[in-house]
Amino acid sequence: MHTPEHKTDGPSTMHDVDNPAAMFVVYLVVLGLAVANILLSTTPLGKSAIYIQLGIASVQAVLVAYYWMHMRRGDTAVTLSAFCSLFFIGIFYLLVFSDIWTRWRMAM
Amino acid sequence: MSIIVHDEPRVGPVPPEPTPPAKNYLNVAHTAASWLFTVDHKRIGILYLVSLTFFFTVGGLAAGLVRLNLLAPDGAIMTEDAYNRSFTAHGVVMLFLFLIPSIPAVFGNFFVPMMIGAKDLAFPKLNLASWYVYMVGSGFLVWSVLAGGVDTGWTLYPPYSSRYSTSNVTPGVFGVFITGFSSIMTGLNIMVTVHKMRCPGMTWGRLPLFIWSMYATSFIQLLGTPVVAITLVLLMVERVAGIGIFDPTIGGDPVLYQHLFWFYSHPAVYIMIVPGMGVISEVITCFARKNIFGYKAVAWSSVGIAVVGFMVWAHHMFVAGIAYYSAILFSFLTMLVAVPSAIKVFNWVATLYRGSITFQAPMLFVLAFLVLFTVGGVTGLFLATLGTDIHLHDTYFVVAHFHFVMVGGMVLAYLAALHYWWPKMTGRMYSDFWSRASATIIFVGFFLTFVPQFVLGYHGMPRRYPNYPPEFQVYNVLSTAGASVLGFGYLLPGFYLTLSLFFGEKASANPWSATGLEWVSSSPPPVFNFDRNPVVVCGPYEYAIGVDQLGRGLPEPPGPGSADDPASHDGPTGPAGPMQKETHVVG
Amino acid sequence: MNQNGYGSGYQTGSLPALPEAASEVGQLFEPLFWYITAVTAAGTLLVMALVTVFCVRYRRQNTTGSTPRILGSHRLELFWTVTPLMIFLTFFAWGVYIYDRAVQVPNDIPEIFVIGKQWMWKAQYPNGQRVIIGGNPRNMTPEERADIGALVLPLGRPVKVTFISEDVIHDFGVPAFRQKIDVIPGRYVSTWYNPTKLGDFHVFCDQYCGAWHSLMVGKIKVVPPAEFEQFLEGKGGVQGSDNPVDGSLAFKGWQHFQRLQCQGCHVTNEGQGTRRAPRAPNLEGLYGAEIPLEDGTTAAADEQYIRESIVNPRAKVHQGWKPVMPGNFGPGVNGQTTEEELRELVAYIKWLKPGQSVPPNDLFPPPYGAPRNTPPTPKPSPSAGGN
Amino acid sequence: MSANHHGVLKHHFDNLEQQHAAERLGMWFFLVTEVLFFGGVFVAYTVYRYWYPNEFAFASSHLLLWVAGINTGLLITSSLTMTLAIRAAQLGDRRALIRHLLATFALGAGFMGFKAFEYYTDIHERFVPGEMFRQELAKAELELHAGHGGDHHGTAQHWAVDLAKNNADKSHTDPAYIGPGRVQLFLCFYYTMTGIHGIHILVGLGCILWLVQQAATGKIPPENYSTVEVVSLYWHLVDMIWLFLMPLLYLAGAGAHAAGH
Repeated sequence: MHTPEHKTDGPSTMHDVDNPAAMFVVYLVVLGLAVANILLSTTPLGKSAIYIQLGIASVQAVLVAYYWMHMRRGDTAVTLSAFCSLFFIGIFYLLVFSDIWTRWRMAM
Repeated sequence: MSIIVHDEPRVGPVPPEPTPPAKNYLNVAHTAASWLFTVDHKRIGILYLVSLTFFFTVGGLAAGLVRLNLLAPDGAIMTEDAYNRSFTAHGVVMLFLFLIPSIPAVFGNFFVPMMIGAKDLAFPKLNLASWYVYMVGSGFLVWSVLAGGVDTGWTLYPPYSSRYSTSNVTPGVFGVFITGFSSIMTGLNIMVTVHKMRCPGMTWGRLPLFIWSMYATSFIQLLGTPVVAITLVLLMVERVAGIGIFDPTIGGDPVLYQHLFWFYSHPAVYIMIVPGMGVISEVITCFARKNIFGYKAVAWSSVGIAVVGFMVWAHHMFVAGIAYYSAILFSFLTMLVAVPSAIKVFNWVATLYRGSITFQAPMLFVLAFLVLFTVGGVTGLFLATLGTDIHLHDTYFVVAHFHFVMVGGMVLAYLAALHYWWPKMTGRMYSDFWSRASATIIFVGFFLTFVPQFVLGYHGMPRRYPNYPPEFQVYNVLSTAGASVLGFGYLLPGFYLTLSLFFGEKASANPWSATGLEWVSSSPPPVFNFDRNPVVVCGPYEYAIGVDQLGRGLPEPPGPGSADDPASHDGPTGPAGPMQKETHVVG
Repeated sequence: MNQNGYGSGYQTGSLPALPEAASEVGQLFEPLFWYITAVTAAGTLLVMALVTVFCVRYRRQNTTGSTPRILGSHRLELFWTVTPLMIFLTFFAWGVYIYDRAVQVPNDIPEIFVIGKQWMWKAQYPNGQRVIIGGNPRNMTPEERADIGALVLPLGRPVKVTFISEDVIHDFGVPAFRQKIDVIPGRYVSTWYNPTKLGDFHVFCDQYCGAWHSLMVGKIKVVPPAEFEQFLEGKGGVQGSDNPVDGSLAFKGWQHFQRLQCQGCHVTNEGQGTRRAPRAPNLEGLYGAEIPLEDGTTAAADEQYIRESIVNPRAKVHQGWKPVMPGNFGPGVNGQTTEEELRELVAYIKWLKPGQSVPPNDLFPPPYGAPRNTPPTPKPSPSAGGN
Repeated sequence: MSANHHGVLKHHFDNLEQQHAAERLGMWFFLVTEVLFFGGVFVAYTVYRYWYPNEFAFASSHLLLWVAGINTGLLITSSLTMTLAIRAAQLGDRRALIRHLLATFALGAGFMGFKAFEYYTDIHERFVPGEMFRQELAKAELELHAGHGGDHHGTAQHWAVDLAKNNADKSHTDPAYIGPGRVQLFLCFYYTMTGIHGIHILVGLGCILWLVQQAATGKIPPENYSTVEVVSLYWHLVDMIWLFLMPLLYLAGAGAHAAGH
């Protein structure tokens, strides 16, 4: 059981400061993925396109969260809260769709 | 079987009564501005207490109108339209302006920092902002009521609320939307505070159970409230624009609104009741002079309720046109969420075992809670079971069940908290006799009001009915008679608590001889809560050994302790002495 | 009679201790309800008893003030986690069984269609017959109020009921059948009933639907199957309405009666409200009566007589009336009716019961869907697309 | 201590580490609520998209994809400059901090500018649910009956003409029929989701301006860089939500359209 930390105060240490080159690489990757996403929509993928596009968006989101939002050096509580939001969104989707998928609908 | 546990805390001497500082949080300043612009969590708690008392009265008056009107089968005092507006006002005010903020905003604000040994909540300005946001939101609601009221019921189902109602739905919904942000702010503040502001030694395993329940509540507030916020935005868009995503004429599905709404509003009932459960754990241990039975079980059942509570919402929709398999799934999940509540009740009862119980007002409220909450809980099972819900749904059975949990449970827990912490908040003791009388009257009045409603519900009387078949009149009259007793019971604390402010005996720092950190500082507490930064050395409920969380001895507990009372000779820890105390982990 | 639409003459007086369960599902409901009641009551009483015993036995006056340091018990925790869960699961399983019976509609059973709207219930039978089964009487004209009937169901024969709403969400709840179902705009939902008891039963709208939600009540009338067949043939009275039921034979006959201007001569109510003297006999109570004829004999006014009097009106003229009726109302080369229509006309005349005060024609309630003289109440206009 | 000297440490915290951690965690918890806030409308969107894929693809293909593409680029770039602003704040480089913040602001404002243009175009084309939609569609149907508007084959043109053409020879039960009501349903989502997102951008822009003012008056010393970081967390989340709105709203129909709709 861990005790709340009470470190002495002081400014952040240098290893917490982002490396601009690394940030720029992340930027290029995220931007490239966005372009890929738009290009993808011009291909005749049909229904499966949306899954790939959302997959790409998720990769982008993970990159942004991990590097730019500093999840890589965040608290456990930060990681947990991120996972919690995803978990509950997942529950929300799953249980709403437990209704939608099995519901009998009239053609209107 | 019993075993000795070797990690017994060292017991210090009973600390002397801390000298009340010249300046406590109440008398440090007296101007209106010092209250309205305060960032002190204690003063904000008091602000909330005053606002909530006001809105509880408003909601109670609306309930009184509803019950009076039901005296006659055709409506005794008002038209159908006025009745619809009254019960909507009752529901909206009680739920959004009283029950949801109640314990978190008043006692959470006031006592979470004190119980974990912090000087304040993590974001004091945000805390003040939450009160203002609450007041702005309630302002919108009051506006909508004064301008003629809302007649949709608190559930605001479209398409009635979006297209058909001619009442002031938009300002009403906007008010609810805004108060949601207040709830999020309070929850966020409490969660961060519990994570980051605990004093040295206050590990998760030593947190008082009230903190655990506040943590679970805040968790629900953070995850649930935004969903209802977006739902209400979509509803307002639909109402204002005349077209929207729940509109069946363009292919929208009004049942989807119910999914979105109940995804918050079912967990919201846990926002209301879980803090109450935390209060019960605090009070029952103190007045039984016992360690809580099964600390981990009680703590984790709060978290379990918070998590599983998000998976059961569609049990409000069994007959609302959801899919067959979905209904079965939700019925099953609902059975799971009933279990943690049962665990809590059994643990509380087990805590009483071999205790040394006294019956001051907080304890009476807790005992009433135990009885009423149990009844409220088990009647929920009728509604979770598919076969019975298709009859009982939307009848007075639901009304009675809900009030047993929310009024019999939550409001009594709120009153227990108020009576338990009143000396700490105000520095004054209230009338022992009148407070016990009030607890008894409320208990009796409550039973009389709501038991007849179970019968009505079983016979099929629908909720929200100002007109009903004449054969239902007998039970309605009984219920209204009970409501008048209940209303009288609620008036009493208003009187004796107010009187205590002026004439009450001065409270000592620890009048109940309780173990929590909030009792370490004087009553009322100083501005920054503690004279010295506390360092916690043991768990929250060491009544058996007789030490508080700082490891110091406890003062004499109150009670029937006259000079003839053996307990008063033996001292709080009994003749055996703390060091020889057996520790039982039965089983 | 009270004004709230519950009518008089049924289920008045005091509430019975146990409400009657009048359908198959309703009878399934009762054992489960009492099972849950018994189990949960036992649990609640156990808790209450323990609290009471502990409060008395361990009160401060009885104890030293010293308490043992009991921290908990894993075995007990496990016990009171698993036991309730197992019990709850029996509720769940039994509940699913009944739910399954209640919502899975059997195949090949007759279907009744019910429309909910603010604030009334309208039913349509398989043969097209329509009836208002309840609603807000305060919001209706006296004639519309007289038109309120009941949803007539046959005893012991399952029927499927399909619902839709015209405006907001309603709920069709029948306490005696222990069933309710939300009635949703834009979507059909179905349930089924197998009534097991004769009698009149409440229908409540259980989903809040606006100002007169509490008056959106109705009546279900369970009748023997034979009577149900008669009802479907349009013989008035069974469904409880004073007027011919929309869609019934008699109702269609009434429409032909209007079309053929019969009421111009067969003035009902002795010309009341029209200030015209009748030129032909009053037809109320005609069916079944002995008609005195000009030649002094009498004729039994059965279906045959009525038909003959329409097709060939001068054959048997009522004593005291001039033979003014044209002969072209029946079927034939220049005839104005077909044989089917004639049958409906006969059904209407049969329906005109003695002593029944039928209001002048212009006060008859319009049938549902018929063009009205008064403009309908404005409603939010549906979108162009509509789907 | 220098920190207290600057008055950065608030009275109720023990030290700066605790204060920064609390601020960061507070913002993260707030972001959780934001995710759930948008989650609600995403769930609703998914339900309708599952039911009405054709209509959603049709409506989506009549939105301005190039505007959305430029806006995506602007937001991603603004996220980069925001990250660089944190770095500047940590290093105590006040000029760079203000520069990066202003760049972020400019990019965000550019986003809103394009957004405004897009709304203007949509409203100009009367691609708005409700009365406007009905009138425009009725007009297009009339024109189609009169024999106009059938000449531009192959390219997407005015939505109402496309819709009228598509439905001209189809019954309501035809799977290729595009229900106008459901197209409006998509538009409800389009306006609500982008509208709420736009409000979030505006709030973010306000926060950035506030940061600029704080930085200019020297209230953001390196010890207090977490103020910038907290705002950046919010800004990144708003960016991230756009990354999901983009495929859901703008790309849903593009593929279907190219596939020869």
